[in-house]
Amino acid sequence: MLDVRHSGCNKTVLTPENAMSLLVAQQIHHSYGGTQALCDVSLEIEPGEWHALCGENGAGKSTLIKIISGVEPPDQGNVTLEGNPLPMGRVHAVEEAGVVAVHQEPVVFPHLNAIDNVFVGREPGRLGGLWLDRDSMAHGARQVIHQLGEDLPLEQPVGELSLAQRQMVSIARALLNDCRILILDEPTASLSARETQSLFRAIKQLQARGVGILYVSHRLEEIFQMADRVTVLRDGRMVGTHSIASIQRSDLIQMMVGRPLDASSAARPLPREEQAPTLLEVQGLSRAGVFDHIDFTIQSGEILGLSGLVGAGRTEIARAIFGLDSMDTGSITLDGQPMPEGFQIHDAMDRGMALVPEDRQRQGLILPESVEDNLTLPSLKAFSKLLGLDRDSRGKAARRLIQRMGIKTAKPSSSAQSLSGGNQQKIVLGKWVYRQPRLFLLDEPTRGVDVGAKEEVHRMIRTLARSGSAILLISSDMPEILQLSDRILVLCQGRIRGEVTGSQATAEQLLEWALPPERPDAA
Amino acid sequence: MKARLPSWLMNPESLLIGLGMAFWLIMGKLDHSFLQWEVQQELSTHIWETALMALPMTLIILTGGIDLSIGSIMSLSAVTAGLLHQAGWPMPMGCLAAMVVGMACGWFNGWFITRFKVHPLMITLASMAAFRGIAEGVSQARPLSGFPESFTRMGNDVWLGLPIAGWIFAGSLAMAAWIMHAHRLGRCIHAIGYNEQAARFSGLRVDRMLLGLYTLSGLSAAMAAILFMARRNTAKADIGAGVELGVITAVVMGGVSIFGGRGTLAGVCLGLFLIHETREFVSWHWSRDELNLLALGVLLILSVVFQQLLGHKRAS
Amino acid sequence: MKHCFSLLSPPHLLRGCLIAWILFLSACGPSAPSKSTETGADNQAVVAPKDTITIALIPKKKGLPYFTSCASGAEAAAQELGNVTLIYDGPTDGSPEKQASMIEQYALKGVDVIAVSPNDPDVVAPAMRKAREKGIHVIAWDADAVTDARSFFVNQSTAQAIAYGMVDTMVRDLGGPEIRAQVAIVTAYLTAANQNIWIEHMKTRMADTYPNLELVAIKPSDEDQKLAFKVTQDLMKAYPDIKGFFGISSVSFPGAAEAVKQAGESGKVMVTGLATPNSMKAYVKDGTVKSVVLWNTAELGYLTVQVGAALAQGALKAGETTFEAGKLGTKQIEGDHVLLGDILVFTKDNIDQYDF
Amino acid sequence: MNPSGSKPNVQQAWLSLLRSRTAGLACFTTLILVWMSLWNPTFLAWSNMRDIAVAAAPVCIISCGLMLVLVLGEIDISVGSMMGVLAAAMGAMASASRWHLPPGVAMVGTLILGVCIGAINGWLVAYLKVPSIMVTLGMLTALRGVTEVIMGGQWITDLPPELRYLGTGSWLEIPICLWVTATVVLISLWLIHRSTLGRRIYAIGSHPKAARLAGLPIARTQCLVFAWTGFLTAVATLVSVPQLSVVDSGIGVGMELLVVTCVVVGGTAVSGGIGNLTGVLLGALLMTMISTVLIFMKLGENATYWSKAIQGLFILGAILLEPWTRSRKKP
Repeated sequence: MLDVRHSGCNKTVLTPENAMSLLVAQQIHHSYGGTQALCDVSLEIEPGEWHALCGENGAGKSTLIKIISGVEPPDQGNVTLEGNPLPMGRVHAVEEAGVVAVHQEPVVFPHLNAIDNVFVGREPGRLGGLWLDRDSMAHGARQVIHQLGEDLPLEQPVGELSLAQRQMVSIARALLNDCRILILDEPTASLSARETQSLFRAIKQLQARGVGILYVSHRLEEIFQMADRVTVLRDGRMVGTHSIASIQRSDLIQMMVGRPLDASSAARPLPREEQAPTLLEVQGLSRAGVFDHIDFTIQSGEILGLSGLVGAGRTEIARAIFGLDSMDTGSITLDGQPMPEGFQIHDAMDRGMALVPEDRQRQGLILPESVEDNLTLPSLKAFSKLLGLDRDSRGKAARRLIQRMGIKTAKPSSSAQSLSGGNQQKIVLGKWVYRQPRLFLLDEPTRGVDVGAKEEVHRMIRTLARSGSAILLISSDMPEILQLSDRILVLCQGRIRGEVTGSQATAEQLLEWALPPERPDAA
Repeated sequence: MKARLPSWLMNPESLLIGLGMAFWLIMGKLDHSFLQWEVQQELSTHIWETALMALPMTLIILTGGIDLSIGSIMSLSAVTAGLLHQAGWPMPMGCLAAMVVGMACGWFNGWFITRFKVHPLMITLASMAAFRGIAEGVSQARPLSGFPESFTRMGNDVWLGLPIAGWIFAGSLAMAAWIMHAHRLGRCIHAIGYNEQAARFSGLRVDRMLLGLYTLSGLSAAMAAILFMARRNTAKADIGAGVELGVITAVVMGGVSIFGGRGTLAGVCLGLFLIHETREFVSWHWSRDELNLLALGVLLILSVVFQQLLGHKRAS
Repeated sequence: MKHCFSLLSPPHLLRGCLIAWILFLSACGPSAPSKSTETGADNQAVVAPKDTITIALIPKKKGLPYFTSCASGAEAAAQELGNVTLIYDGPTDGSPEKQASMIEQYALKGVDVIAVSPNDPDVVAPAMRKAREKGIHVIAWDADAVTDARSFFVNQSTAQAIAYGMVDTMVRDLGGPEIRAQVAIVTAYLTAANQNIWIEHMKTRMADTYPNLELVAIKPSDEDQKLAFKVTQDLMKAYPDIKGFFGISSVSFPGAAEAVKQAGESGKVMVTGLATPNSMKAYVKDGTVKSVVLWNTAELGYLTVQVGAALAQGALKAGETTFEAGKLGTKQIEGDHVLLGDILVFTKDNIDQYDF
Repeated sequence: MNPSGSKPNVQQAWLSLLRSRTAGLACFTTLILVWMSLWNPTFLAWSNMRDIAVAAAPVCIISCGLMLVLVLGEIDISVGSMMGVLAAAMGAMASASRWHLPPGVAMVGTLILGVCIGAINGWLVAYLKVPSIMVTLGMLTALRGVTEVIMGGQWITDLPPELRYLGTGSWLEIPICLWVTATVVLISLWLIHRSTLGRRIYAIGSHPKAARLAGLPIARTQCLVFAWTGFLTAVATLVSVPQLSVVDSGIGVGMELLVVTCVVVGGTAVSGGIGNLTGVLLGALLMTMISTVLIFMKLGENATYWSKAIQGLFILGAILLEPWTRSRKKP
């Protein structure tokens, strides 16, 4: 019966294994408006296979996942599960059939608690669904979260949990169903190393039960560690599917980017020789329950890495230095001058600070506005004249910035949301570059950015440091922090656990410092 | 998708212009006397106050906020001016005091909104009742009239073909247009409306700007109150009742997104124009006030539905 | 600088405006010849009496049965006279500002007579004066306007007479001037101009003539029957000795009566006020309300149209003392008040004879 | 999962309850009741309590629906005018001088009409994607016009006794309208806490984008909630309008603002996802109680003119109650 069905769609080259494939997506075409997002993409996943999906941002990974999981119907093509066609464009029916997706952005409802979140849309009910079975919901949720090896407060609104915990809830939601195919779109982007490991353990268990995994990640080391096969997309087209054992890291990158990467970029920083003047001095910075007695200095031209688990207080420290949040005690001295009591963002900006926030879309950009508007937003005052904005010089400045940052955009007036993640990140960086700040606070500057753009951002950070700016780099991406930092501080539960010069740091050392000493995860 | 209309035809402004044209055609066919200049000039006196308040309301809605209390601020300012006039103050000083009171009320709204981070809808819903109540209390609900003729002339005189109130609106419009298009504040207002958090992260002084906008809204309500007093020669605690609905209707009809960010002053002017012409024409031609309510409601819904359909086509 | 202006008018807007202007001209175009004849007709109206007279009858609030019954009388008069076109329209929400706008519209439209029942004399006065300057006959009916803003007032009853009438009725219902009693007023809005004038006169009447009546509260019902009902309920409990309620708007009267009835105080607590007989029939019959004071509303509308038509035709001039009002016979004129005459008191015995 | 943590969790729950707006409102209400009973003990009399409850009944009923609309992240400001139309339609259907339908038919007709108007609102919002504030703003105006057209300048003064019984009758000494309100509240409690639909409403309001990815039927839910609000408005009309003998054309004017105020004072977030029925009911009770309290305080005549200001400040206080304590907690 299976064979009969398959023989009908003989267009793609079927290897003998295909007949046994769990999920087959064939010749998917999809376009948004005028732009072709996917063109003739085919994919198959075998039972118990860990199948990685790679590609730069905008390559069509998320679109493919949306189509397979039923969020959107494709323009053309079909998806079959064990030979049975999946209902297209109907999330609920697709989930019933056993294909469940964890989307990049955690699908959680902040005002509901973890139990409701896990069950929403498929609540167990008595009396034909008229009476929710609260007890079995609580039981089921507890079980599935336990399966993930996590400990979550189940009754608390999920919005009050940390980003990682929310991601866990979202994954638990997917695991709840007795699924055949589990799709994970960058599930580890906001997870710490330890949480990543427990997630992987849970996935391994599923794999052992014969569940097929479709896995999207920018972290190539994860792919090489875990995956069986990898499919690479570029510009909405298939580049190819390969067994992970048969390819090298550099091959994979080249397939994704379409060109070989600059080898020198992977080089470790040289130890800094000359002693530059101290630019920022932070002393005794504390806020109850968030961070405690933080002391450090940064010199001009230095890149200081701030490492640690998500929720260790890294972002909060950066926000406090930038004047976004208040602090209980502590002093911040910039260039020998202490910041005034209760200073605001604009004070910090006027003294030459800049913050690239962790959430690009929500905090960094005004998405519907144009590239030009976004690039010039913090420096509008500089273009203000008596009779209003000087549009000529503003436009000129924007064009210069676009060129300098290498932002790929059709024209300065196209909206920021039409750009890829990497280019968006370049805007967020670029809007500060114009002000020529002396201190950059970079919070996850390459999160969700594809390999090529990541390199460019790294190069830019180095250039900025070379030109004399101090940089505080917060990142969960271990290779990134090791590559870039002159010196690394490791935070754990709001305290500085250790400090090491960049050239001597090792990933193992950083991780050890980052993990809480005794009880895990004191949330 | 095949025959795509040019982009300048696919925006709310063009739709409103189209609707306006259709209206004029219908009006011209049904009752051409309505389109005479003198008639239009005189009837225009009914819209200037609403129009004046619609300008800051546009800016506020663009930032994602709303101000329901303008009608009540109108009454409180008017009562202030009226009482001070009775107490022997010269009229200009009374008006000045009214404007100060209006600004104070607006500032009060803005302060609560920025200080406590409460949704503007909630604060202005409460202050709407409070301000009118205070106006009723201080005036003991009495009418205050008998203003000097030099003052009431302001409400009735025509200068260069436009009533004084029209010139005041035109001046305010020019200023608002300058702010929105030529000044950096305009960029900031759009930015706040689209994404307040990102605006804060970009170092914009969001709270200060909101405070300013709500104060401006209070000021415009006070100015509207003064124009009303001049036109109708009376000040009382019940003036401006329900005016906020008219203002908001005009603004949203003009294509300003109630969620903030998107919208233009040109659209709002067209919205004001369309509402004004509809209201006046329906009672001019059919003389049935209940039809007026029906027509306005249906017009609002239809225009928003059309805008939505157009917007949808553009997006997909 | 140049950018300021170029941006005030985005290109698409310019194009649109151009098209709009052309269409506007085309809409005006065909009307050009007929426009001149129209204005000619308008001039005629001012200069000499003409065949058809247009009368705009503006009530305080459209949709009230009281005014609807007035309008039916007015319609009868218009049909009787034959050459009168009657326009009956007013604000449905009773807004004085809207009423003033309507007066301005009718003045522009060039009607011959505007008859206004001002909801707030101060607010509508400027509009009425403007209409008079245009040569339109402006009269007040039902409630008086500012004196110099109208030529005649068709007076069914002055504010003072209405107020005194209500107080007198209350005293009579309570059992005479000797009886000590607490009373309360349930008004429309605290800012309602007509009601406030009545309240002033009622206070004077109570202070001067009936010192035994104690006015304990004046409460607004915001033109909401439900609120009038609730306020009356609360007042009865807060002031257990209260003996009488004045419901001085058309919704506060039935609201107050219902509250008294549901409290089981019918006959013990008196309710009086102004209302049309239909809405009060039930209460009059069960004894909650002993008497309802009103006038013949249809005749009021009838007389108003008669006066308007006579003014427009030049048959009525200032200074006359009598007026021939069709089937109503001769009516007195005192100063500039055309008097309707008799007030009607509806009681259990006669209320079934009226249906309005 | 956390056996040792169950006790602190309970404690924490209590603490957060005490800090919540609902608790604040309850304290506020109790305070007023105690204070008024000292001022004038008759305030606590059963008859007064009953009358306050009866006055609050329609507000409570509509609030039950509007709260869900707000939780969904939408708003409905047309309920006042809807009530006007429904009252007029009910009167016209039942009145002997108009259509003279049997009272039962008039009742069912009113309910159906309510559902229909609500469904139109919902359809425009859900399927044509028009922002709800604009749809209902338009409806607010248009339906008022329709009311006037139906009324035609005449009020309805002859409601049949069967309909009047809905408003004035009582069963076991408790007015019918309170029984109806209790039923509506029970149904709403079930809807919110124990039904799939309720979970969906909260989920959609909490994060619409996530709801789309989770495959929740967003449009259908929106439509349903608006229709439900329409239905409840019709129920409120049926139990409150026949309390009076006259159906006038001004019924429900300003109701939308009152109900929105109650729902918002009750702690429902304007941005969706949060809403607590107890808080909303307390809010409705509090808002209807103010006018009675002001009358029982026997303020002098001059103070009468200040009553609206007092009401306004009262609302302001109730709204700021929670954010104020929240901001004080921060250093």
